[in-house]
Amino acid sequence: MAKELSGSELKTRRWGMAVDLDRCTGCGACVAACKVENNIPESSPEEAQMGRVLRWIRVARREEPEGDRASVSLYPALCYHCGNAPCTLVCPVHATYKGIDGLVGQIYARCIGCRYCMAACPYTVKVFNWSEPRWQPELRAHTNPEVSLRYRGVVEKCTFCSHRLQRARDDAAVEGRDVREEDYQPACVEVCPAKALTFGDLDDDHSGAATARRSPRGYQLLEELGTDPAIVYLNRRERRV
Amino acid sequence: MNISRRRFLRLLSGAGVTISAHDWLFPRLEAYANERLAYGDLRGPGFTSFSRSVCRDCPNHCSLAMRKVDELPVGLRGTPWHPASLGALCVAGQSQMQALFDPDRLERPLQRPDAGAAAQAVEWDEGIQVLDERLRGLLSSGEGEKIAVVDGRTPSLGTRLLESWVRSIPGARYIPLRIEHALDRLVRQFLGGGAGGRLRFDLARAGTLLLVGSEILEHDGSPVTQMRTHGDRRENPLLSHAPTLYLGARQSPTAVQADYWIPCQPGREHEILLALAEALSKEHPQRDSILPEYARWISDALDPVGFARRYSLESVARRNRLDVEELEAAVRALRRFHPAVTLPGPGILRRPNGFSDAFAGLALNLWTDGFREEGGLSWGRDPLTDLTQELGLGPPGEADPASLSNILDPLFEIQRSPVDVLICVEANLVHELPGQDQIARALSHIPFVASFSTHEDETSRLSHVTVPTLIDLESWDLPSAAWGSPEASLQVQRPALVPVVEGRAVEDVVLGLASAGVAGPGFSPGAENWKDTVKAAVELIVERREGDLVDADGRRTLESASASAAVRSLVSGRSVWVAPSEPGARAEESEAGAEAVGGRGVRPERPPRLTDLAPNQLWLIPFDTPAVQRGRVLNRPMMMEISGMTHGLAWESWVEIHPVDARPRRIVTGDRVKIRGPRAEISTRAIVTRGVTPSVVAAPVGFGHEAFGSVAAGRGANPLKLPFAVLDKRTGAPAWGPVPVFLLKA
Amino acid sequence: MSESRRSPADRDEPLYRPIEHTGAGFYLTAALLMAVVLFGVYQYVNQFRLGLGVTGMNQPVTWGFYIINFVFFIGISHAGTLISAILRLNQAEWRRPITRMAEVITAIVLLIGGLHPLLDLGRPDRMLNIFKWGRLQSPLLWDVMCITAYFAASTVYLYVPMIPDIAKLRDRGTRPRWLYDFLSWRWKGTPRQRQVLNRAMNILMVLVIPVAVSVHTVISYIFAMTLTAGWHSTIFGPYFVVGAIYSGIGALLVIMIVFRKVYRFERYLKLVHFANLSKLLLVMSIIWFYLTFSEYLTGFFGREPAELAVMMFKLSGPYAVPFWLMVLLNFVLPVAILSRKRTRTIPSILVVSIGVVVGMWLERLIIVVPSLAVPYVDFPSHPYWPSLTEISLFAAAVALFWLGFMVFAKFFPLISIWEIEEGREVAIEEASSRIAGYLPDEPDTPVPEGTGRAER
Amino acid sequence: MSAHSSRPAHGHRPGVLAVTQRGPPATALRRSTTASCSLLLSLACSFLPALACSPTVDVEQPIAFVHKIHVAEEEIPCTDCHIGAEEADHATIPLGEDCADCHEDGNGENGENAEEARLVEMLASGEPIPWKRVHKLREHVRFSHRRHVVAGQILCERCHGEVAERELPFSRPNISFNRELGMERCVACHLESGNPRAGIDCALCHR
Repeated sequence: MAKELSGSELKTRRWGMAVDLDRCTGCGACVAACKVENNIPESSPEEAQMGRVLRWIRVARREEPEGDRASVSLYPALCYHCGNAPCTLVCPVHATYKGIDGLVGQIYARCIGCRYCMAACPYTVKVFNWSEPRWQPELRAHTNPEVSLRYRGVVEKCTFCSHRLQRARDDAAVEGRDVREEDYQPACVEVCPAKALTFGDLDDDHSGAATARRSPRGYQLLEELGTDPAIVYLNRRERRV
Repeated sequence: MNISRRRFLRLLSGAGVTISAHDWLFPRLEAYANERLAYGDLRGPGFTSFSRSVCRDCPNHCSLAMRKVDELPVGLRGTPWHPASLGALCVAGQSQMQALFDPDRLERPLQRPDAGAAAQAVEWDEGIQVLDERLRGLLSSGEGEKIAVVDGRTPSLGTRLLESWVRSIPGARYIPLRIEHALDRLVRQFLGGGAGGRLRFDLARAGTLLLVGSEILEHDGSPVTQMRTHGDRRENPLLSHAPTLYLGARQSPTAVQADYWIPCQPGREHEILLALAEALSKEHPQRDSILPEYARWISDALDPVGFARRYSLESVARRNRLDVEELEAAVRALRRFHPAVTLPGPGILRRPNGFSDAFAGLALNLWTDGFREEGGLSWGRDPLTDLTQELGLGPPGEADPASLSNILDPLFEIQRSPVDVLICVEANLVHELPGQDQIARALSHIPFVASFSTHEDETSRLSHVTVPTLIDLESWDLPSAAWGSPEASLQVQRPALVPVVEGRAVEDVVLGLASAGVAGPGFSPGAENWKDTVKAAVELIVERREGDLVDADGRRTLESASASAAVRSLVSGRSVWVAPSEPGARAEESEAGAEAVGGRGVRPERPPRLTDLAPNQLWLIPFDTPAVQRGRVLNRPMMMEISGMTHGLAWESWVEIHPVDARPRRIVTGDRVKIRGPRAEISTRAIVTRGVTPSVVAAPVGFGHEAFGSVAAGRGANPLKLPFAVLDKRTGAPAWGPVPVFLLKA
Repeated sequence: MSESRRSPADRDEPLYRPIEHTGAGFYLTAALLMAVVLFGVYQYVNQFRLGLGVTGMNQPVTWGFYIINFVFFIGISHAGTLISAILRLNQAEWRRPITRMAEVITAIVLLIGGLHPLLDLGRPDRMLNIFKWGRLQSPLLWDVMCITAYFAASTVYLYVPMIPDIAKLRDRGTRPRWLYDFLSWRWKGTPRQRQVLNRAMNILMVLVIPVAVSVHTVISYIFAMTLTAGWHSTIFGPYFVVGAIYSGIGALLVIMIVFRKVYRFERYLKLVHFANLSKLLLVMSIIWFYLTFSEYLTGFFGREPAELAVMMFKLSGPYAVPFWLMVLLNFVLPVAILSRKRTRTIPSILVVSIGVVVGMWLERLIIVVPSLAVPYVDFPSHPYWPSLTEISLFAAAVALFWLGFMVFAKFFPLISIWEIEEGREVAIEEASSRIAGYLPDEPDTPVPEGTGRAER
Repeated sequence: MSAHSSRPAHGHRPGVLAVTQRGPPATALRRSTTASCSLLLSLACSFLPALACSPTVDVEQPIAFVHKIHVAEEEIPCTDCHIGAEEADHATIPLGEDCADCHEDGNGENGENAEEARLVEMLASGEPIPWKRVHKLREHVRFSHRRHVVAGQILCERCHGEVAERELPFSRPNISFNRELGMERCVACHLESGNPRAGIDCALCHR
């Protein structure tokens, strides 16, 4: 049974991720895991051809020409849950907002579909439901009940599987303790075969993610924009994405 | 207020219309809303449970946990205690639910009066009856050699059952369709992780990894192991600075991860390798003894001076438009991080090109001697090996890797075809092998073809009877050991849910046939029912390996007394792995494996030269990607969407070409192009990238299904239409190596 | 015959003609435009039902025609109020036949432009969320406020100077009488009424200018407040305002020339009006070019990779054709044609101003799309092509504009009759005395105190 | 119309419609306004049902279950039957087997009555009892009973009112603040609860 906790006893955290690009092979397992966990329907071929694939995490490919060849890099790109999130600044209706523990949330029931946040996001990680998502009936019945099914006209994006955080918080509350780092992991991190993704509390100096952040190999994507993304990439090679 | 009669009536009718429209509209809208809420309605309290099964998309056999909320399956997760996957799942493995609920799955057997004719759904017994009659006829006339069975499934107790059933018929042939060949297996063994995330082969001492077109992260096999091993290698502090060199035509994910990419046009790997070897061997104490080795393969080597000149780093670099510095860096890396490991890729071996093959083996032998001496290569022990006999399935036949070519080669020469009945079990020969039209033609000349498949695919369209099969998540089996696992593990594949399609397992069909008398002497499986057979097998294993029982969770050794409880839990509860009693007992196999790599005893053939390419022609190199798996997973919409992700494509195939080739043809990214080979023409989208070398067209293998469900059919193009149907004689793997093609803008 | 009924002394009879006589041409044109509008409505209903999937927008290019047209139409709206307010404030006497048309353009186009963000919403049914849950931090909300304020101000600013004309129509007994009866506010033309009218106009004039400037500034803020390369620029506020006025003048000229021809206003809209306006157009063209140049030069000189990528996408990439066409239409053509008196004829002015309107639309296209199509990170880009829905809604918007203008012209005079009269009656004297005031004083006039001290 | 009167605040309110029907003074212009307004309103109505969260019509339960007997007289704790309340998101309606635990022999502790006889009959048939669901959450809401009951230690009565006194089966949602079951009420309670976990972050309650 829960003990009464005063506000100061609850630890605030900043959930974040380290992506080790030396380990990431671009296999796409994270993408599949995300689709299953977060009920992301497949686009129709016609929509896909127009570039309207719904995807909260993708494997991006960067090609830097070096004469006749290019140095290619592959990296997973997802919502960076910026500390200073440009998308939350411009939302006219508080549908995307800076929530607990540093997560940038997206509330579909509120969204009016103006797509301003998509235009404002320098990382191009938000996706829009251009049409009513088509679900094969059998698969729709087997979607994850913890995540809502979206509908046409709203913007969506990676939530760091915040429903898992909610579960972890509930469990912790029932046991009268704080959420531990191991209680909560997004689906992509859980599934990565190369263990390229590390998830944890960036404010906790001992967590894997925070350690990775301090690594000399570490850097943030578009650091210069000052968005303070919660995802840090690690790359020992000179080429960076 | 004064209201005139007219106005009152108007208002009244207006209100009436509004109200009735509303009353008409509202229930419909509420029904609509409720339908959307029905989701919530279906669910109970929200209790989560897991049931276990095994993914058999690849030989890795990752353990799965199907997550169910109120008994409704909602997703798959890996289980952290599987020795090879450690909780990870690959991209294809996670899409299994979509295969499960695919509306295009076959539910009843299909019968065709003639191969290629319209199919007609028949009752189960009727479909099997046809097969029964055919087999019985051949059996009674003693023409067992006219029966052949191609099995495309990964090894398991089920494949053993099928194998021993076939082998019990005198003369009948059982052919496992292992697209993976000996070298792939070696790669996997070599890199394959062991329990607890430790590498089974200590790559920390391997120094440089030289990959010659060996796309360890991409081609066939077990993505999870490959990815994870790669990750482990990177994590290893000793290894994190050991360079990986990739020699090949395309910047595949493997090449992306390698520290050096030496772009190399198809067919010229040998030059670069020879240059590297020449530079290295200058300092090698055994140079004199090495040279005769060269001499066996290269006539040039007889003239050491000419050889040295011809294969000096400078001249090779010039001929291949490379920087000498790059090659020198490679040599430095190889020398510094000695001993280096060379892994020749399937692309090299599959080509009828013994030369590079041989050299790759030579280089491997040269630089991995250290490991060989220490017995570094050893095989895990597969508990199923001894089991089959005790289960009454007879001794396991020696898997003859060449048998696929033995059977298919005559197929191509129709007149000599000895096969009357061909049974393809989850083996889509027509789609997965190069030279589709040749294979299709060969199949059409076989009097009776039966196929077992979840979908109506290209092969079943050419077969007389198609029998539906179950998906792994809804059937019983004992999959074979995880690849590369030192202590071969055993896990029970159980139905994670009630079968979605009312069907029968392949094994049940086989057992049914056998009990009706369609089997050779000596085939006497104890049970008539497949589920009972599996249970009996588990019972046996537990009995024999009581002391070795390891709990799946805690990896604790169980007390012998609890063995029966363990059995129960195996069948009804959670998976258990059995540790092998004698690890490394099959050392001789490792010798054989290394021998295969060395490639001795194979006649060298001329490599395709660049001069073989007519002006304007390009090399087509087909490649594998884990999200396509040669088309086996493309019936799942998710895979259709993820496969082309990095290029921004979905539901489509593509070819990668270099700007140098694209410019004169006025091709830009996204254009539709035609690729005309000597035997066929395909049309797909072009991606112009500097990630391939010039004069190369790289195409993913697996798209372009003509059947296989509505999701897969008609999407993209299959590059395997272009190469000839050639199999690598030694490995039995199809050779889909470079094909000279013309590229045109469509 | 109507001439005979009215007093022959009414010199401004041609200005009443369009209101009182409706030809077949009107109905035909209106029907045609109505058809286009209705097709647009049908397409919108389709979009409402099926979602924005019916448009051609895609993942990186999340804003397309609707936002382009939004910015474009709001830009056009600056034709009116701002120009007429500035001209009125300056007491430019040649403004008299122009102001009304300019103000009508504003009101109609603002209405149309203001609807465009709604077309663009994925969930138009939740549009009220903006008011219910609005966050003042979002530039989109500033926009909502500014546009509503501007719409209110410019409608009033259109209506107030129209009251005396409505009263004239009422007095002539033009039908529908109730309309003029209701709208004329019992205007009798008493000195008191005139005084109130003048004061109201003066207040509105001063008020409407900052509102108008704020509107387009805030629209530019929608873009400039994001970090997106090509948008994140301090110059965007003035750049948009200048562009807006520029396109507004262009649209005004087109309208003037067309309606001059159709309604035979040659006596009222003389070459001098066009010459003056086209000089203004020329000046705006040069200012526009100056700002464009500064914008692109700073972007180019800094060589910031993302900025440069967007710029190259415009200069030499897929958007090179619209870009250089824009430069041609917005700068080369106006300067070449309008800077010489010989070529400043009405047909050539028409060509130039149509060119400017098209060019300014292209400018909006070039601002909105390439920055989205070339994101910072590697994102597979898909070309943006508008779908039939978007094109037909654009056509519907343009048609609605013409239709609105025609319908307005059917009910109200397009040229301010009372202001013309006032011009005839008092302005010449007023202007000449004003001009006399500019001239140096005669030597015998005593020097006022203040000036003397200032000089010391 | 009356059937809809119980709809929550965000639902369609008949009153709103009535305003437009009253009709303003009859000018041609305003009449057309009326027409277009009602059209717009009926259009607007088409979105409202998507927000519907509960039946708007009284539903008839298969058995006239009396909470009073079970809760007040027999003193059975709520969570004995609504097992999900402490362990899961939904409180759940008990299964037939749970009823059968007490009613198996057709003789409840209070003696047999007609309703109980029907229950026993239904249980004997083996079919699940066709209870009609009256509580439906809107799709975008994540409401966990466990979170409120166990972690938040909120008593059932706080939201469900005096169930113990209830003699009729539930034909309508019985949330004590049902008529205004909207976000405002949730937020108000969260704000005054003083529990640091009961924040007003959107993602706490929105899926």
